[in-house]
Amino acid sequence: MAELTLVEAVNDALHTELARDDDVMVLGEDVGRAGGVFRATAGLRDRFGENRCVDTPLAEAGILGSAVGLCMAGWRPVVEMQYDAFSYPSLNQLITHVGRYRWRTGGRMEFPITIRMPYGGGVRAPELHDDSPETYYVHTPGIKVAIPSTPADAKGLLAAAIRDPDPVVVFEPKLVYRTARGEVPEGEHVVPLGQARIARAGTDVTLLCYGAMVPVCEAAADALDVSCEIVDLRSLRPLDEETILTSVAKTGRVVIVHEAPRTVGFGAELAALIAEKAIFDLQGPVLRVTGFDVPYPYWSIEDAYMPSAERVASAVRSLF
Amino acid sequence: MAELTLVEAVNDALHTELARDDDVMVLGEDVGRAGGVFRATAGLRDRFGENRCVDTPLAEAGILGSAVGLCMAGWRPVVEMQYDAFSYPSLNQLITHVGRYRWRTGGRMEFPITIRMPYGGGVRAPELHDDSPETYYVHTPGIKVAIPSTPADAKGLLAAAIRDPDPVVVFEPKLVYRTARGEVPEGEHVVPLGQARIARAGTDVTLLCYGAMVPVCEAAADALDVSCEIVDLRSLRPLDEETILTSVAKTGRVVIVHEAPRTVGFGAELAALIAEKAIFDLQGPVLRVTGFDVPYPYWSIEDAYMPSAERVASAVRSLF
Amino acid sequence: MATAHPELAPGLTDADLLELYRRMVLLRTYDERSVVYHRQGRIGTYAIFWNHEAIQAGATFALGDDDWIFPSYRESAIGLVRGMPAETILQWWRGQPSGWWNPADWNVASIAVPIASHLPHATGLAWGKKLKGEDAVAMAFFGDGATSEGEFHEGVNFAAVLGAPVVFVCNNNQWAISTPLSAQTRAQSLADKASGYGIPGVTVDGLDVLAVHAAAHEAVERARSGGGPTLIECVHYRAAPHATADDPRAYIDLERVEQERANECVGRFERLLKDAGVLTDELAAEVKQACEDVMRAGIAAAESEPPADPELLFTHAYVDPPGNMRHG
Amino acid sequence: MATAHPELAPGLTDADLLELYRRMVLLRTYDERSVVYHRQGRIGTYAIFWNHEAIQAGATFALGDDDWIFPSYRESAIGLVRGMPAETILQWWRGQPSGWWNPADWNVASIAVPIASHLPHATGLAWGKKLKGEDAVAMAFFGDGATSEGEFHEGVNFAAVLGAPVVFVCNNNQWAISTPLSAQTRAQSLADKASGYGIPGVTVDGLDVLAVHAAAHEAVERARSGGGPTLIECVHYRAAPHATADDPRAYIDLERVEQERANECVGRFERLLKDAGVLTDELAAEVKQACEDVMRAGIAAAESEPPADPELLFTHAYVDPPGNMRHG
Ligand SMILES: Cc1ncc(C[n+]2csc(CCOP(=O)(O)OP(=O)(O)O)c2C)c(N)n1
Ligand SMILES: Cc1ncc(C[n+]2csc(CCOP(=O)(O)OP(=O)(O)O)c2C)c(N)n1
Ligand SMILES: [Mg+2]
Ligand SMILES: [Mg+2]
Repeated sequence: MAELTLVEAVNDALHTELARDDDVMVLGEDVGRAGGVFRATAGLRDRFGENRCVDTPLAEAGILGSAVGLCMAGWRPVVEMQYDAFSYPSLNQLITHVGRYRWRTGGRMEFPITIRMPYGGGVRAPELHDDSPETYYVHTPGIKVAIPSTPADAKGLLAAAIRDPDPVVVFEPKLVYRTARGEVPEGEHVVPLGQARIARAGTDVTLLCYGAMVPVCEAAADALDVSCEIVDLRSLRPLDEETILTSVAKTGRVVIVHEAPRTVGFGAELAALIAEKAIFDLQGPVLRVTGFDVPYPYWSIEDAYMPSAERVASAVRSLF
Repeated sequence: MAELTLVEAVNDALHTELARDDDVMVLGEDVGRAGGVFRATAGLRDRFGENRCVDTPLAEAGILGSAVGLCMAGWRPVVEMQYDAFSYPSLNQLITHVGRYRWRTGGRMEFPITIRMPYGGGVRAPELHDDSPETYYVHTPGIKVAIPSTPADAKGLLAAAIRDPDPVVVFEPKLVYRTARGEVPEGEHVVPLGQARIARAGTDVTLLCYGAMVPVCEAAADALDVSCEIVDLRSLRPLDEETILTSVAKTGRVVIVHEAPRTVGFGAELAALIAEKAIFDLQGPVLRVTGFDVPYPYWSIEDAYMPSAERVASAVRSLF
Repeated sequence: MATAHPELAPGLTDADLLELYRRMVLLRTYDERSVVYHRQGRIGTYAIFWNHEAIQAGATFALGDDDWIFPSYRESAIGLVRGMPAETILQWWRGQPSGWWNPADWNVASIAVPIASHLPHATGLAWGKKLKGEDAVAMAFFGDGATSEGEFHEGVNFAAVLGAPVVFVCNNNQWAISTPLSAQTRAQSLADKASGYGIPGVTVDGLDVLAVHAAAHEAVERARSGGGPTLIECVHYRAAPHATADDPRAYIDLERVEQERANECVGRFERLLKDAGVLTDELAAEVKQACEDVMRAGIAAAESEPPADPELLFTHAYVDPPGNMRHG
Repeated sequence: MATAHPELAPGLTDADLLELYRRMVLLRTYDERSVVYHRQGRIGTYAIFWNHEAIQAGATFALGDDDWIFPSYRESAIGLVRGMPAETILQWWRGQPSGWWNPADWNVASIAVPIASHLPHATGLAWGKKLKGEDAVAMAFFGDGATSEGEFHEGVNFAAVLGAPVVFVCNNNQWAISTPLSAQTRAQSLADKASGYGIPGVTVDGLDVLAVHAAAHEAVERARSGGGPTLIECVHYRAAPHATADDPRAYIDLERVEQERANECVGRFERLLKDAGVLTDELAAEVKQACEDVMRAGIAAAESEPPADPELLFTHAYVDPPGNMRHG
């Protein structure tokens, strides 16, 4: 075990998986010479060569589209999108091809693409470096989505994504890239997709969250005198319905937290799941604490946009 | 009043609004010389000239991006995306600019863009002519979304969209383009955004739906011996929460129906709304009948993908 | 291999010329029968490629079996040149499962419906094969309208930068449905776009199968020998509707269409081969007959398939599906 | 207007030359002070444009006040040439509301962060003005890396097809963060891309303000007279980090950077003007002093603004907001 930051754990996973499987390659903008604008791909080009850690032209559809072709040639491409909001030019490839191509071949070809990107707000950056685009991805059939909140999970989920035979998108919470530190298993470490993590056991209310909202929920729980069970989803598709429903059955109260805008944010899916399968367990309304349905603001007021421990805590209080 | 098909009503709205306001112009692929592949823009180029009904190059990001600039020059562009799935190349413009530009200018510039497109399945078409992409649009801050199910609403909602000062996306249910016929007011006709329509009043269960799923819900209601209240949302943003909650308060049972894939489809938002604001009105789980989280299939089996009256009816029965 | 008619096509034997002819006739027969099948309600909407046969047969004749073809809907039947059964392609247009072939079986990618979106795939495949030391070339087909799309630009530029062995074949039929070439570009020729990528670009007569083949042959050799991609523009004029659903009379130049039909590419090649003494009336009739048999057998095989199992909705979406996949 | 130094710049008077010089110094001062302010924690991450002043001042000097400028983050301070207060731009980098100006006040569009995404906007604006009979020209700035994006391609092609009066100014500093030009294109020059759109393309020395101006002047005249868009490539070599967060030592050629710094564009123009007797040491000192005063006043004004009201989250998102907008 080594103590690493979250972004160091991402780098560790990439080194480990490229060393383990010669078919794994990394491509994206500035991933090679610079080792990534967050250093997530540092050292890969020197160690594995410029053909397995490729600085591409500045064109996201070209990057993801080439990755589809690379799969046809037997590669397992790991694509970096430099930032959340800069992945949007690749959405046409994602929706029309990445999520559909295997189906199109009658299941006879595999497209084990991993798309990883830093996501989320609170980093005091210029416009469009703050989005939480998970809805665009998880709504797209054929795509799996994972979001770690700890260094160990950042390594394990990325390894699982790279080894997964289906396309997987891994959103890395850039807000805690360097502040989230923790023990990370050395060598191969895989956290299976579809298993939520009970970040904190509790009895009175269930807080459903992921990524950078996990520490926010923990801070809220610390400030509350009711017992909060914090479920870190880790994976949005496949979704660990059992862990969610078990917790809700126990507590009867739910607050869902995410940064993304509220309307059809992933919280809506969680609320719908509960409204369908746990309706008679509920002792109160299913509440959401989310980003607003407005453009992500300039950073002087971003703290008012981001769900805060205070907003989460007051939502919880309103349930009692 | 004239009896028109839904696509004729769209054409009527465009003729009426271009005649009413010299700043309104139409642009897109094949909207001019051919009058649109569904004839939605027929006659506009001859009547208003090639500068107000423009056949653009084949490039959706270019189309929507130019529309942003056209707004800056004082135009009210009405953009046609030829089909649902062919709008995806424009998503980067939609998310990074169309939804944000007014905010970016401190509210001092307006971007009254209308994006209209035929959407939805069941039309026995080759791949990628069948998508229901409303989630990608309604999740995007700054964007409004309307979806008519009748010819009169197709005209009235499109007119409202064109006159609206904010960007509005209008999804036209191509499955009923020519089969939905009805009385349409002549001349100016506006249906305000944000007002749902009670397609059928009832007492036992609320069916929430829009677009081509309204007739499916009507067929299901006909087949059922419980009294169904069918709410045709007409507009997803702004959303008529009051009509929805009033109906749910009355019936205590809800089935939500849409074609789009289930995960974070708009049904999730509706279920979340109810789970938050109507939880104590409910006598049963909130059910969704939707497309599946798989690629839209080849048409020989598309009927198994599309929500059917049978699937809706059995969902309703399961509530009693 | 020696050629008896070097004046026609250096490097091609009479057997090659006849095979090329056979492929054109096969494509032509597929297309003409498909329009009839559509009218009879035996296939769905269909994208007609009548008079595009010289481009499709000519360009692909320069490929080896290990090379990959990336078709658009306009080249839906291009698998025929690789021996793909007609029923497979007919089933695609009938919306039937067996129409969704395994690209690896034929080295023919799935039919790309979103315009220009398959160009980056061709680039990625060619680049990926090169990185693995395999010497496969990728050939991508697309139209004049496709050159306006961002993904055309990104796909070609990636190939150029990566030195990927790709041949980009632009079917410039001068129309994108109802939109004329003049509304797509102000360039003198679409081949002019090549210089913006630092790659060779050539323009050929899209109705001259030997000219198309010669250009493709040169491009394939260049790609294989590490020279990177080439853009080939094949110019003609769409002489048929865009698809069975389209009525071009509203926009197209009907006189020009008549001229094009009079000069259609299969008959043109047929006359050439007959004048050169390579093809006889008897042989031509045999070839035509054989192609019609292929189609008759193809539609029969297609129609004899059992209805698709709705379970197929779920079978192929994921290797390892999420638990809630069937929950709709 | 007569010019005293036609050998320097035909059509430019001494007053013009001095104003051009002043604008370069103002931009240079803005940039150098901003790096300091960043180090002092008084502004956020900042995209440095040191040695890009000749491009920004030279190209925009060819515009009239009714013409529009479409900047990328690299041209964040370009509003200065239109008289935009320094504090406005500083506030953008401080994430403060007053940094988000009204484009119509200055005919300067908002700073475009997504690469190349603003090119279609410039095209749409120029086209739209033309359709309304106004003769405004749009000038869009973007980098070498931007030319790889699909939206560059679509934006330029639309302008060409529509005959929109746009001048596309490519700041070819030969780096996209850490990615060298050789990884963006195989083209001989980025100006070569113009022929693919059927428009004129020219390459100029990006450190020669008069060369940039001359090319821009010709392009603006052409656009205004109905000649459509032009692509201008301004070549230099990035002599500063991409942004305050970037450490180029990992990838850049430091010797080359030294040469570039020695030949930096402001000093080069200053020497030229002094040799020609247009500029004196005293005047140069005055100009520099005035620019530093502008910055001192600018940062003071910025820092004296009250903290932003969180209510601004909601004020400008919609003209007519949905009822649930505040529900988070
Ligand atoms: C991204 C995208 N936009 C729009 C369409 C709808 N569409 C189908 S064919 C076509 C015209 C294509 O013209 P061209 O590229 O010249 O090819 P051709 O049909 O002439 O072979 C259009 C606009 C599409 N399939 N994909
Ligand atoms: C669509 C998009 N992708 C990625 C980025 C991240 N990014 C910011 S600047 C930059 C490099 C741009 O290089 P170039 O176009 O040469 O302009 P320069 O920075 O050199 O002025 C990148 C990749 C972005 N802003 N937008
Ligand atoms: Mg064409
Ligand atoms: Mg650059």
